[in-house]
Amino acid sequence: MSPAVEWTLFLLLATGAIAGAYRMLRTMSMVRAGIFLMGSFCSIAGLFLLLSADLIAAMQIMMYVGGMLVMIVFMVMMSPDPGGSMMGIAPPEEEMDMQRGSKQHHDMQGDRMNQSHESADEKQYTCPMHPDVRSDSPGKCPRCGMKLQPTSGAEHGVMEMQGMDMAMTHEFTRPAAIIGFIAGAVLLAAVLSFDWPSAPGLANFDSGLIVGKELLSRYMIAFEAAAILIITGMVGAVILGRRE
Amino acid sequence: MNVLTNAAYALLLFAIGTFLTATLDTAIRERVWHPKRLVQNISQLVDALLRSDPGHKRIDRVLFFGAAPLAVAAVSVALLVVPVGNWGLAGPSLKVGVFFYLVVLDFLAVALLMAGWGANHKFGTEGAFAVVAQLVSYVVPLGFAVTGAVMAAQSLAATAAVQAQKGLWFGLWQPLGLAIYLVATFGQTFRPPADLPLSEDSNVLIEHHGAGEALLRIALYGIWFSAAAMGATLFLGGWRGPWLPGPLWFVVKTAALLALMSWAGKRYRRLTLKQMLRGAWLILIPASIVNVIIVGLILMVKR
Amino acid sequence: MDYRAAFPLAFGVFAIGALWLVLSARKAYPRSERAGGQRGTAWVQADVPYAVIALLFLAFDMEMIYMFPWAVAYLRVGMVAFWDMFVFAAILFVGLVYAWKRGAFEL
Amino acid sequence: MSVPLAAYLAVSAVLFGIGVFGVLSQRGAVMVLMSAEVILNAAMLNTIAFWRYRAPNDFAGQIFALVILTIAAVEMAVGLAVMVMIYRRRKMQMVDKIAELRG
Repeated sequence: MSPAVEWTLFLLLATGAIAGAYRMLRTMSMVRAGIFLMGSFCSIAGLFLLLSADLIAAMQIMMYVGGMLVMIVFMVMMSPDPGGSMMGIAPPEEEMDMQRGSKQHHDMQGDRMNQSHESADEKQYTCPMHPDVRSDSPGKCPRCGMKLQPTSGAEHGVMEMQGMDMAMTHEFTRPAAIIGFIAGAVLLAAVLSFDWPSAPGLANFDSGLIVGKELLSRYMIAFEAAAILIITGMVGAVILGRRE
Repeated sequence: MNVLTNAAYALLLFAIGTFLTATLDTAIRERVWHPKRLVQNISQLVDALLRSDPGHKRIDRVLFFGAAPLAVAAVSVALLVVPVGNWGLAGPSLKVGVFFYLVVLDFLAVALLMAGWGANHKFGTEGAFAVVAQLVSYVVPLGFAVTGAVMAAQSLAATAAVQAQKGLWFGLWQPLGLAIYLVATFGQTFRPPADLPLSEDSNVLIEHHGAGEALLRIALYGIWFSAAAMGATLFLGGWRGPWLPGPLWFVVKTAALLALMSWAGKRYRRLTLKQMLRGAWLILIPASIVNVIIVGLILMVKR
Repeated sequence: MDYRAAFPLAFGVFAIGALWLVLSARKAYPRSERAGGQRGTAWVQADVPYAVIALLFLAFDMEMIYMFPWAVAYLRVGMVAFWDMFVFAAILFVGLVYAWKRGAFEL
Repeated sequence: MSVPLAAYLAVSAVLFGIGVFGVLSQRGAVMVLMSAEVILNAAMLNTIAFWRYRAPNDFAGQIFALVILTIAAVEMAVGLAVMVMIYRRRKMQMVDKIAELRG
C-alpha cells in the first residue's frame, strides 16, 4: 500500500473514530448516539484492518453492531425522550397535534415558544447545563462559563418534559471535561515524547488459524475463562432482567 | 489496479444478482413467465430510482437519508467475498472471507433500523424493533451453521470451502447445517415468511418513497442474492461441477436456492415476533450447537 | 490479506448513494403520489418483550466469535480441541436451559 | 507501514479522554455504559497497534484484544440487565438519582 493511500485511510478512519465517539456524547437523540458510537467502533475496526489484524476487526464489528443495536433498543425503551423529539425539528404549528412527543414539548415550552413567535427579536438564551439561567442576549453562563444557546434551538442539552428533568448531563460536566481532557493530554504527551520504533515486516499469515491454535494451546486459560465469563453474564442477565 | 478490478467485480455481481433475484422472485411468486412481465419488476425499481424522496418535515434526516446508502454499500462490500470462479481475484480469497461476509450482513439490519426510526412514524418504530428482534434471533444460528462448513474446510476463506468440496458437498453430509443456514437466512435477509419489518403495520419503509425506497429494495434483493450465493458456495460446492464452466454452475446452484426460498416465502404465512424468537432460541440454536458437535465427531472419526 | 478494495467500495457506494438521494430530494415530489395513512408518533415508552433474550444474545454472539478461530484450528489440533469445545458448548447449553427454566422465553 | 505507531497511540489517547469525559458527565445509565465501551476500545486499539509494531509474530496481543472484547460484551450484558431491573422497579435510569443498588 502506498504511503499516500495509507495516510488517507488512516486519517479518514481516525477522524471517524474520534468524531463518532464525541458526537455520541453531544446529541440529544439516543438512537443517533448509538449509531454514532457504532460508526466510531467500525472505524476502529478499519484501523485494525490497516494494522493487518483482520480477524479482530471482524470480531469487533460483529460484537459491536449487535451490541449497539441491542443498546439502542434498551435506550429507546428506558429513556423518556429517545428521539431527542426527533432532533427538535420544530414542526409547523398546524401539524403539531399529530405528534405526541412534540405536543408535550409544545405544552411545556409553549409559553416560551409563543413568546418568541410573537416577538421574534426577543429571543431568550439559556445555558445548556443550567436551565434556570436565562438571558435576553447571547453570552456566557455566569455559573459554568458555557456559551448560552437560544431556547428554541434543536440540539441543546436541556429539555423539560412532564416536569421531568431531561438533561443528558449532570451539573459536574465541567470538572468531568477537565478530567477527561487531562487524562487524554497526559497520555498524548507520553505517546509523543517517546521515540517509537518502526514496524517490522509481516509474513502472509492466516490469522484465524493462528489465533485458534493459540487459544487451544498456550492461551487455553483465556478460552475457558471466557466460557465462565459468558455463563456468568448469561445467568446475571436472566436473574436481573426477568419479570417479577 | 487490483483494487479497481475487485470493486468492479463486486458491483457487477450486485447488478446481475439483483436482476436475477427480482425476475426469479416475480416468476415464482406470481407464476408469470412472460418476459415482458418478468422485467417489469426491475423497470419499476429503475423508474422509482429516478424519482426523489424528500421525506416529510419531522424525519430525523441523518438517519432517514443515511439508511439507503448504507444498505447499498453493505451489499456491495458483502459481494466482494463471494467467489464466482477460479479466476484468482484477490477479493474472493480474503483470509477471513466467510466471517467478513457474516459481519457485513449485519449492516443491513442497521440500515433498516435507521430507516424505520428516522421516519418518525409509529409503524416505522415498530418495524425497527422487529429488525432488532430478527437480528437477535438469527445471527447466532447462522454463525453456528456456517461453523460446520468452516470446520470441514479448515479455513475461513470462501475459496477454501470450495476447494475442500472437491469430493462430497458439505450440504450432503451436513444436511442439518444447510437447513439451519437456509432458515436463518430468511431472517437475516428479511425475506418472507420472516419479513415482519416489511409488513403492513410494522413497516420500516413506511415513509420512504422514490429513490430511497428503490435503493433499499435493491439492497434487499442484493443481500438475498448474496445469501443464496454464499449458501451455494459453503454447502453446494460453489462454482465446482462437471462439464459446465464454473460461473454457470455457480449461477445454477444460486438460482436453485433462490427458487427454493422464493417458493417457501409464498408457501408459508408470515411469522410473528413471538414465533421467530421462540423458534430461533428453542429450536434453531440448540439444533445448531448439536450440528457443530455432530460435524466435529464425523471429522474426528474420518481423520 | 487484500482488504484494500473494501474501503473504496464502501466509501464510494455510500457517497454516490447519499449524493443521489440528497440531489434528487431537491426536486419537488408530487404530494399526491405519497402513500397516505395516519401518522402517529415514533415513540411510545414501551416494554420491549425480548429484553432478556437480547441480553442472552450478547453472550451467544461472543460465543460465536470464539467459535470461528476454534473451527479453523480444530482438525489440526486434534482431540483436545474437540473436548474443549464440547465443554464450551455444554456450558452454553446449560445456560440456555437455565434461561428457559427461568422463563426467559415466555414472551 | 508509513503511518507511525505514535499516530495510532494518539488516536487511542484521544478516545480514552473522550471516554473518561463521557463516564463522568453523562446522566443516562446506558450512556455511561457506552462511554465505558469507548475506553475499552481505546485500550484495544493500543493493544493491536503494539502487537503490529512490536511483536507481530507473537499473537498474544490479538488474544489480549479478544479478551478485552469478551469483557466488554459481558459488561454490556450485565450492565443492561441491572438497568432493566432498576427501570422496572423505579421507572427511571438516571445514575445520579440511584444512590444504592440494593433495591
